[in-house]
Amino acid sequence: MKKFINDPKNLTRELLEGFAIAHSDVVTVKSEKIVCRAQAKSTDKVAIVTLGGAGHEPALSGFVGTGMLDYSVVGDIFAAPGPPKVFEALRMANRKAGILFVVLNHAGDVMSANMAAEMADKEGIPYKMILTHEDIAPGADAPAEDRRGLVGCIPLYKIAGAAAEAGKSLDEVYAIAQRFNENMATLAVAMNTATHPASGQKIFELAEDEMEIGMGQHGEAGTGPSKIMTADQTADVMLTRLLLAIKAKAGDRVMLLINGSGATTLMEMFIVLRACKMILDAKGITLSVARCGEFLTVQEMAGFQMFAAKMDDELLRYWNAPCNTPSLTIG
Amino acid sequence: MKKFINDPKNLTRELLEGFAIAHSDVVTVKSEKIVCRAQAKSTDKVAIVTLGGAGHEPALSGFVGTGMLDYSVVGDIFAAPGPPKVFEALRMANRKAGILFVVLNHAGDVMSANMAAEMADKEGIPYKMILTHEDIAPGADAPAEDRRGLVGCIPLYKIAGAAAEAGKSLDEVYAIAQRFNENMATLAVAMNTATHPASGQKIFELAEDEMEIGMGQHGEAGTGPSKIMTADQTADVMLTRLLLAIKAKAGDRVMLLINGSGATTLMEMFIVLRACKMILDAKGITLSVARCGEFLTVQEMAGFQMFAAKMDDELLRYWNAPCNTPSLTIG
Amino acid sequence: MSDVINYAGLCSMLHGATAQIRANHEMLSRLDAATGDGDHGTTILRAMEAVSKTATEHTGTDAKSLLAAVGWAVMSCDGGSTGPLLGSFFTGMSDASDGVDEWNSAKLASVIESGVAKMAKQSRAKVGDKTMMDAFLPAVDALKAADRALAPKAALQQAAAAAAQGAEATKAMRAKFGRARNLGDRVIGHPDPGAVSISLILKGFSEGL
Amino acid sequence: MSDVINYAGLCSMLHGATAQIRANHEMLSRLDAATGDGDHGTTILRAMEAVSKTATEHTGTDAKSLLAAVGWAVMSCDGGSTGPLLGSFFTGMSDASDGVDEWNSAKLASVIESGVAKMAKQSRAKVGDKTMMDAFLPAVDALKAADRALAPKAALQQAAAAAAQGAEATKAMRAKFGRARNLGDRVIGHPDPGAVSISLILKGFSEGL
Ligand SMILES: Nc1ncnc2c1ncn2[C@@H]1O[C@H](COP(=O)(O)OP(=O)(O)O)[C@@H](O)[C@H]1O
Ligand SMILES: Nc1ncnc2c1ncn2[C@@H]1O[C@H](COP(=O)(O)OP(=O)(O)O)[C@@H](O)[C@H]1O
Ligand SMILES: [Mg+2]
Ligand SMILES: [Mg+2]
Ligand SMILES: [Mg+2]
Ligand SMILES: [Mg+2]
Repeated sequence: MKKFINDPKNLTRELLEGFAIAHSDVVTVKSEKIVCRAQAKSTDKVAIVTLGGAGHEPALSGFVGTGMLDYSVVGDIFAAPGPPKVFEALRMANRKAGILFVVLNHAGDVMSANMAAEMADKEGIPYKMILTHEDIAPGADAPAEDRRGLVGCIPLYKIAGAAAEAGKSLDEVYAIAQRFNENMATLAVAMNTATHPASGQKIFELAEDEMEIGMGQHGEAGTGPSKIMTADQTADVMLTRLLLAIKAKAGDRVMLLINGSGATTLMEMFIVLRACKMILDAKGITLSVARCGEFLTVQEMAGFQMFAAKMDDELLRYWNAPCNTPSLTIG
Repeated sequence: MKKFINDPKNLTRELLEGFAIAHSDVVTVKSEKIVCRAQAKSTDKVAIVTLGGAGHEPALSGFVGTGMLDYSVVGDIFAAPGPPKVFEALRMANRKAGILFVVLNHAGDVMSANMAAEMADKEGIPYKMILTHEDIAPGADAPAEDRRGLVGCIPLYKIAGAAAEAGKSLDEVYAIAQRFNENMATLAVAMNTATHPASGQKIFELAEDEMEIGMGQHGEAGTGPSKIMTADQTADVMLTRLLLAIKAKAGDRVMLLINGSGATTLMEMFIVLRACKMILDAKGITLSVARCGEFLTVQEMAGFQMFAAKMDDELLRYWNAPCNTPSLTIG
Repeated sequence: MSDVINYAGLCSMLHGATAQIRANHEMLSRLDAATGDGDHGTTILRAMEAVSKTATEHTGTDAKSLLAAVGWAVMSCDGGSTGPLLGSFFTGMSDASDGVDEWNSAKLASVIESGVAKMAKQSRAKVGDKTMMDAFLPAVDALKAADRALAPKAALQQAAAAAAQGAEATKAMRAKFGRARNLGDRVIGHPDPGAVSISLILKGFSEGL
Repeated sequence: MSDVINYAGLCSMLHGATAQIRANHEMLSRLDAATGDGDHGTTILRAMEAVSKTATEHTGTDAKSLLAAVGWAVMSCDGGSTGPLLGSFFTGMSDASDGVDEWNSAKLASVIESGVAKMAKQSRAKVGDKTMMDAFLPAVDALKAADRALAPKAALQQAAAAAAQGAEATKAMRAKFGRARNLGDRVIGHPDPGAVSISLILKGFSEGL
């Protein structure tokens, strides 16, 4: 397999050690797989906790730090951490102010989160769980359990984190995060597969002239392969579906993220963003926040996730509030 | 070709348009291919100007902004901008305080820079040119013209930019940048090729079980292919050569960058950094600055550039000084 | 053939299951490569090794605390959904194994039923959904239907047979859970790796005795 | 066959060169694919189209200002090293074409020599280095050696022949400049695309007259 790794058994431990070396000023790793801030936030503020498998770097732990996450529980490559670790993190984060517990909708994550939550209930740890499932590949109105949690968790951490930093109560932080959650949508597209760094196997196959819209974060099939389109055509197909899903109309303000999956270049993301801007201008929708980059990757998969959210003054204020994390700094 | 693009003829223009949309708060694009700050720096401070081909995003223009570059002149994909554009940028930057003109050692860039400099001389524009050629692939003591300018230009922009921001004179800024320039070294490794986004051709070939140390930024051959090694072995081979080149010994302080070339994951970069830290610890060398990420890419090439520099108090102070650019923010 | 299971018997039951998975994990990963992401053998082996390690190292001699420790160890494996699912199974067994430390077939049936019930809460899958439940639910029915005079080993043999049948039946199914779900018709003809694992675990239970 | 080149003649010389590159750019890119990155045909075509566009649109009728404008246009093409190199050639021609607006063979020789001299400053390559200079330098020698009575067109034919020979000779060479340099022996047997371009440009000059 063409990767710079050592024994695949140690992938998560080794990558977290390197991560802690690169960002010792912002994060530390506790009890092997729990990433938390180097300087803990005051306990009279709501803590933000999340969990997820490794292999998606910089997600999720790259967003631990001032203004975003307090604790990120890391699993194995593409595999959720077990309930005991998650419970351990909830215990670390335990505080009167309470915990916003952000869970991405993937079978393993949800099971671990639910079981950890049961344990937290037994100990009377105050928390509220929020489930992200903004993938619109199965259709914007498909049942929630069919809609995966994709890159949308990251701007949600940012907005919830800023509200918590501002001293909002758990109910308030939850309400703000939930409003954002209900107004966001993501659609992914893949052009080339990735190699599972533990098994060495390709996670899916695509023909030389094909791409697939709706491809998930672990090679879960999307809406089926199609012929490769230009950047402008791809942006049009995807953004049109996203704007419909979030019911954006003339005069609305939206946030767009073009999240590279790994092998897709910033050059391409900029070209796609340019196409999106033209579409938004034509519809009279304001692009209030636009970002291109790698937030949640799928190893060296070629493709991207296009994320759109309807914004309001409060959400924009929290998005623009300062944060300092390994992979997102807003000054 | 498996890329999200439109007509290859318009690659540079379109990517710069998208770039300006994503970062309108920090940068603007003037006369099609000159990237400069949205808010210009006061003209009694030294300006930092550079040039280079596109296709290496976020380099070079991603580092225009407070604390780093003032002007970046962009060429075509992997091709230097012509002398007239470069001269135009030197004119825009013209000021009594003078210009630090940073040029990477690649044939086209050097020719354009030299001819633009001649034109600047005719108009009496005050500047000093600094040439980066920190590649040690041909051997640390190979003639300067054989040693390419790789990712090292970027920390150099940061340090020179901070000195300029601090109000240092052109001679002082030049001296500081030159000291850093003489104490830095880069070695690249490639594991998979990339596709030229204009021609659609692979820029080189490597067998399934091979990697190549010393591979250049445009597929220029390195020290020949070798069998794939583990992350720890690769780090050992590369870092040993780099430390020798910068003559780092016990007690010294170094900066390390692991610069991903495109398809290599942050996961891998962290694992490589971890290996480097163990080597440095064993040698009693202090790791004062460590960064993993994509600073200067080669489209979707798999591989990375390992950068090392010997640091002192002043260089560290300038590295740690605040900067705010699209692709590097230090708060 | 002893007609009760004591603490030592429980331990060898568990080791028997691990032995089955050790012998078959590569085959299980190959099955997962067809319907999922090719890692099930690795994950379930990691889980069962944790089971045996716990059984070997556990101090104390009561089934309840051992099975609780086993459940916790399995859940700690970071095995995607397999960890929580199998972990709940053992935790559920622990819940039902209070007091009584010598299990006859009736008690065994109720203990395993309780384990499957706990797992079902996380699983939400029914028979026909192409998951571990396609092996577990028929096994529970077999245990409950088994002649009460039957020794535990024999009862487990019947359960394992029912589980194997259930796993075989998954070949014809489309998946309603897990990664296989996204593959639609493409998984028809392939057995569900998780269901096969469960049938092997039950086989191992009986062979352990 | 006129024995001087006036402004109109100069323009058709330039258009003649562009015509040659238009007809051969695909072949030139194929050559570059063997020794470089496969884009030379595209780059040199972009440069020569800029030459013809400038010649067509130029207002004024003196060689000096036209060639200065042509040099500037070529350098503005963002053509890696080709832009600065070819641009300096035309700029150097402009430098030497002061006053006199009707070139005889001697004047033509000195104008082209000045162009090559200017380019040589950027190039730093000598004959044998497998670059454009392997075509240009023999061409200059031919022009200087040419019988002064010879009409410019005939002189250019001899120069073009010398350049073509020089380009042919690059097949045997290892490259000391450009991307081909990194390929060492692997470029032996392949002619240098830049040298071939220059021989075509000189051929086009003579055919333009
Ligand atoms: N909701 C569920 N209930 C029961 N079993 C399930 C469920 N979801 C998945 N499974 C089982 O998990 C197996 C795959 O396990 P494994 O490969 O270890 O996990 P992953 O799918 O995360 O890679 C499937 O074959 C299926 O039997
Ligand atoms: N220093 C030099 N002097 C003269 N010609 C050069 C020099 N370096 C490169 N060349 C010419 O440039 C040609 C390649 O041009 P082109 O492919 O357009 O540029 P690039 O190498 O940047 O892709 C080579 O065939 C060679 O003739
Ligand atoms: Mg990448
Ligand atoms: Mg699996
Ligand atoms: Mg070329
Ligand atoms: Mg080129």
